[in-house]
Amino acid sequence: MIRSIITTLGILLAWHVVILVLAPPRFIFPGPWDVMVAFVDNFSLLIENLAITSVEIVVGLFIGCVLGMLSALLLISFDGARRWLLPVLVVSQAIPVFALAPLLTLWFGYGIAPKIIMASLIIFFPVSAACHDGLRYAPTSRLDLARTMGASNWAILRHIRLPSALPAIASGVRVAAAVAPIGAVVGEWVGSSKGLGYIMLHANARMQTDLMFAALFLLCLASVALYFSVNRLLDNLLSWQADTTRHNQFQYSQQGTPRQ
Amino acid sequence: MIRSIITTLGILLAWHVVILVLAPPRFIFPGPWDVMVAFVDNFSLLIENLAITSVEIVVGLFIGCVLGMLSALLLISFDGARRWLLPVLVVSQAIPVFALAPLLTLWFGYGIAPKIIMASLIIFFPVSAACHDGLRYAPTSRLDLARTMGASNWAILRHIRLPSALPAIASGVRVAAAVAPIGAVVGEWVGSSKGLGYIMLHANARMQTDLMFAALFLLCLASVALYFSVNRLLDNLLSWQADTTRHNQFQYSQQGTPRQ
Amino acid sequence: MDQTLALSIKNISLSFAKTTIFDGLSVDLIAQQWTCLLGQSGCGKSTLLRLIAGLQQADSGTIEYSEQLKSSINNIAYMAQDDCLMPWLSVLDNVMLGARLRGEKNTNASSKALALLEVVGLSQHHASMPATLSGGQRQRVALARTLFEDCPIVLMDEPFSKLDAISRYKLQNLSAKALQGRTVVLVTHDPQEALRLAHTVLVLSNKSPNISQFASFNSAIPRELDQPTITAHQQKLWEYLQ
Amino acid sequence: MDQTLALSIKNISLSFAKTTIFDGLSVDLIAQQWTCLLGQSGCGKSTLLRLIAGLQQADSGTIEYSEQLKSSINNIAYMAQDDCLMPWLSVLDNVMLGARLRGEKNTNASSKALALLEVVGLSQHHASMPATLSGGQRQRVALARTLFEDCPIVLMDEPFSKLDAISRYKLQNLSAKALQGRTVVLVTHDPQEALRLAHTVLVLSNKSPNISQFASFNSAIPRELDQPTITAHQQKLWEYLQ
Amino acid sequence: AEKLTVLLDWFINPDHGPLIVAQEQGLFTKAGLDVEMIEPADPSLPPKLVAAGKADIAVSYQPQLHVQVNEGLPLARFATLVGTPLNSLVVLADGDIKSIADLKGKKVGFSVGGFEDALLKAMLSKHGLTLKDIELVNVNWSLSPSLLTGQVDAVIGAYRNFELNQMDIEGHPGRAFYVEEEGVPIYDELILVTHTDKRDNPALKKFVSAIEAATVFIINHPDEAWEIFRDSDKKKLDNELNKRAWKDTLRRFSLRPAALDKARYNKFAEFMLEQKLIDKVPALDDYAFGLE
Ligand SMILES: Nc1ncnc2c1ncn2[C@@H]1O[C@H](COP(=O)(O)OP(=O)(O)OP(=O)(O)O)[C@@H](O)[C@H]1O
Ligand SMILES: Nc1ncnc2c1ncn2[C@@H]1O[C@H](COP(=O)(O)OP(=O)(O)OP(=O)(O)O)[C@@H](O)[C@H]1O
Ligand SMILES: [Mg+2]
Ligand SMILES: [Mg+2]
Repeated sequence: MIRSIITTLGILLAWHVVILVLAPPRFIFPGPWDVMVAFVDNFSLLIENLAITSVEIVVGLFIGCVLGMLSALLLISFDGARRWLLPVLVVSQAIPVFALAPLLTLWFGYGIAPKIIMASLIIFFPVSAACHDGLRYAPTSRLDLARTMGASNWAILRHIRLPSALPAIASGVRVAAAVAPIGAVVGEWVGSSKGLGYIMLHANARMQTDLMFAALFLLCLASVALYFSVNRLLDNLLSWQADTTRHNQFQYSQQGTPRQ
Repeated sequence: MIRSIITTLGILLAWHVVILVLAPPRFIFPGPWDVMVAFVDNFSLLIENLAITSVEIVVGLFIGCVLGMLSALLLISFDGARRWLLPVLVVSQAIPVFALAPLLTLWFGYGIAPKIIMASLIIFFPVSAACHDGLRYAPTSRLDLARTMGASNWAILRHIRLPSALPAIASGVRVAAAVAPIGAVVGEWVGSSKGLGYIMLHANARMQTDLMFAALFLLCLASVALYFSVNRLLDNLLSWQADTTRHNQFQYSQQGTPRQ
Repeated sequence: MDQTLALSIKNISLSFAKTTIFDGLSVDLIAQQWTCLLGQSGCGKSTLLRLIAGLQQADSGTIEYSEQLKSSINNIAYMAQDDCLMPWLSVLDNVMLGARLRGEKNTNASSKALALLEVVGLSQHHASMPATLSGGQRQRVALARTLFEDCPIVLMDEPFSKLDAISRYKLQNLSAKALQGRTVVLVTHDPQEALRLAHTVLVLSNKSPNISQFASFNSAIPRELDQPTITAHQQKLWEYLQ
Repeated sequence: MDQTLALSIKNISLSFAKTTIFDGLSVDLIAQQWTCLLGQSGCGKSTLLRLIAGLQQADSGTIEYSEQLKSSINNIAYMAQDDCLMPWLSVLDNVMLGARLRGEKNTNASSKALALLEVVGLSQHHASMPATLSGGQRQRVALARTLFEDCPIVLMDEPFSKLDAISRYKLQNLSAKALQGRTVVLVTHDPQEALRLAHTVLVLSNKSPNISQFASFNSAIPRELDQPTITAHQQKLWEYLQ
Repeated sequence: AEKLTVLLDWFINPDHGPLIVAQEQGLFTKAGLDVEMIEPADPSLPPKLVAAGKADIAVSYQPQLHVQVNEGLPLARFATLVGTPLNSLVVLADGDIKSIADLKGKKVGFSVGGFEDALLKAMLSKHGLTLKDIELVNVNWSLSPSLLTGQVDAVIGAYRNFELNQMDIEGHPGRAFYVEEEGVPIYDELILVTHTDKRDNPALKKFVSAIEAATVFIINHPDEAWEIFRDSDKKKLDNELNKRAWKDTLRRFSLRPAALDKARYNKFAEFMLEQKLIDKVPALDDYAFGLE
């Protein structure tokens, strides 16, 4: 908590320094103070729209992750599926929003649905790919053991491959959590009258760069909050992993230890 | 090769079926035949622009991966860095193009540079996150061994953590390869007169949906080609991993084996 | 196939990339008896066990299982050289892994597993995670998991190698008791262990013929260390191995 | 500190979550001698080795290293219970891992490593990847890697546990020769091994006092199996352990 | 030759006719100018870049100019490209909306240009409606598709020379309500702006003269001019839509690009103030000048 406040202050400071050093025009890159003013002036507007975008992000993240995992399961369960489905997934990743946008709005209208779909779509592939890689590389010895125990393919998937893949899946979900906000915002460009993305687009068109940056700032805060919540959740789920691996620096254990 | 042709045909067929069943208006979702005609009519235009976009994709992928890995190294090397830098990275991921576009054009002009920066930026985070996770979770036993051998932190990073993280890094690079094309296309929104993204945007604005889809089709082909090239490259680099893990289905070894 | 045989390995050949491991290996395993497998490091003992378990494909040759074995599903328990505990499961859950994998809704599975943990001396660790165990403790969990399976054929690859002499002695006794009436193949590097537990002692080697029978004994197992079977054969086996 | 001591462990206490492993453990290790450590599975032998190697932090107490040790950098070679081979390096590169990690540009490192692989009987596998090795072969690579380090203190955690009796015997001899003049701490479960190789035999236990000295011998190592030191103490040690 | 960077407002289209024709006919070169034209993807970007000194001239819109100046961008209009509004409210010709009054309770799509809602508000108020009586939907990239597919009942921000033709080609002709006939003061749709510090740049005069010459040529030789325009980038521009749009755009080019109608700007500024799009009316001299 303290740290995030310091980080926020740090970013503000860095921002201020950039303004001082590079002196970009205010209507392209306003200073923190201008943005603060815009933020306070438009507080209720921003908060309202943040709420909408947050719903899109969270729902999109959830759906994208679930679908990504399911598709990874599909890919791994049916060796045939993998060969045919993988190119389709890759293609799905390369389709830019504006190509899909008209189709999405045609089918789903201008409500919250296309934004959630957009957010889900953007995170779908990273999750699916990470899961798939994780599931692929289950240690042979575990698979062998399970097979001698008379486990069905399904039981192996559920009880061996899936837990073995959890660290990789967590990696994918972490990326997804960081990417989901941009998915929702992009979804809002496609057509909407609400949400932070819309506010930004609108403010940008009206040259209200300070308001745009205020909305952006809020979006960034939301992203960071989401990321660290997901991160903590995953760390808790994967506490067993911490025992066999170690991330922190090596600690010398004895004062008398002869090595420097 | 054969497989990719079959896949392509399959996609075309599915596409045709969608057209037949849902009958969306031609200016929203044209049939394969219309697109084919547009493709042939605009062949040289498309190829020219594909070349430009390809350069952006490949250079962006390269830069994004290198920067992603470097930042992961930074995060892992300096425990302090991680706490402060990670939020910044997450934030970097949540900034929409149109907020960055003016800054990028302001600083880098209208050439190919801002597109490459955009593509790199989009790729940067997935690679960095995957690397960072991989580096974090090096097995304790390997780190301990290296430490008793009098290895410096740097040697441990280079010779132990990095190879241990390679499977995770490969995962990240695979995702990056799939995401890079969209990065380049989005980069072309920043303002350009060249590239497939520009063609698509242009055609979209003109409601030349058939041309847009022809460009899209080309982009998808390029994406799939890139993805599978990268995939093959990584598999070759990581051949040692295949020995300890197994992806394919279990094979019964003996005809007389008593289990079904 | 002879009714007293559990399975019969016929003329198996197997090579990896450069090296030939087996070249026409044939051997019969007598049902309900302990067969101990010795041999130099790297001669193919683990590979043979994997072949029997159906985890390794031979280049040629067959393994014939007895009719009785063919009829049931879960009939081979395999304890690999590596303990292979699942790091995300507690010790207790690791022991019950088989039940979980087969989806057995058996309420007494956990009491059975606890009893086995008691036997291997780890009941106070039943809730620990594998990462917090010592090497020998991990091996004992793997042993308990193998015993839990309760299969007619039990394949064990150096199951006591990480245990101190006392624990090893105790667990040999316990295993002999628990696996009475099962067909057991035990890979070991300890000639004494082989002589204590084997009805048949086989020695594997790189050279053709790949396998040879050192001796077979009829006396009940486990044998005491001062029993004549052991004292008489110890020196002989040592020399035989060389 | 006494000049003949390599290091001196003073009043070390250590507990994990629930269990106390050491409670005021003190012991001196005599320089240039082999100390063998026995004890029940899970009593803390590996933990003690990790403490000495500086890989584990004690709750209280100190370890004092001799002046000579303090002055050099790479002075402890540690062979863990688990072989810990790097899967992406060939057998030869695994043996030379230390040189690589210290960035030593020594051209004869690879000939030294090859010679060690010859010694442990794996020279024809020098280019193999670890994943293709058997358990005992992996352990021998780890042993070669430890010998390669050439350190004044060598800590070995059950280095021969996966080897057949013959290979074990040979490698005990070889190690004794190679590590002459080094301070060696060897964890083992095999009382015979301890009696063959130890100048001092220590027995660790869960109960306080955590450590006790079973015996110390002055004769040269390795001792032959029929030497009186071994035959006379074997039964005694067995009983001592119980 | 003196280098001039011109940022267009959008992809090259018939609205840019005089610029392209001047370039193709070498009028700029003759005037000693080396003109580079750049297409952006976001119409709000060019004015910012000119204001930041990264380009000399931007193609922009009069209503936006008022907003930009109000937000403190140092920009000034020095020429007019299209001297009437192009913006219009478009509905399907065979739909049930015959008058703006019929919009009550309907969905109106708009592309975020920044002031479409204000235009709509003015148009609605003439018919006794307010923005509350309709539902505004941002359809961003796709004005005609959203209309054609029935996602919305009308769109504001459609160009009479462009979207109408587009819809016609797709077989769903549209009907346009012209903003200037429905309560919005008349304004210049496309204007050229430069940084206020560069208003004395002599190159501007040469530039506008070249445009004026090109415009005259276009009016006099519409078919030849079309061919010149089309051939400037045949691959992208040679299509039915551009051909038709060209015809409809011709008569809207400003014949006196350098001339400034001060009353028109002041009147529109008042309108913007009324609509609360700007919060003060600045002195006209500060943001618009003609080239004598
Ligand atoms: N990280 C940990 N968390 C909790 N308990 C631990 C941890 N590491 C070790 N222990 C406990 O410490 C005790 C000693 O472990 P250690 O590995 O030193 O035993 P050991 O004497 O080497 O046994 P073995 O002969 O089986 O290898 C064990 O009971 C083990 O459960
Ligand atoms: N995947 C593989 N590729 C190549 N060689 C292999 C592979 N697996 C095993 N081998 C080789 O097969 C031989 C037999 O291995 P195996 O594990 O069966 O030996 P083992 O008798 O169990 O030895 P140990 O007593 O050391 O465990 C070894 O020489 C090993 O190098
Ligand atoms: Mg083996
Ligand atoms: Mg141990």
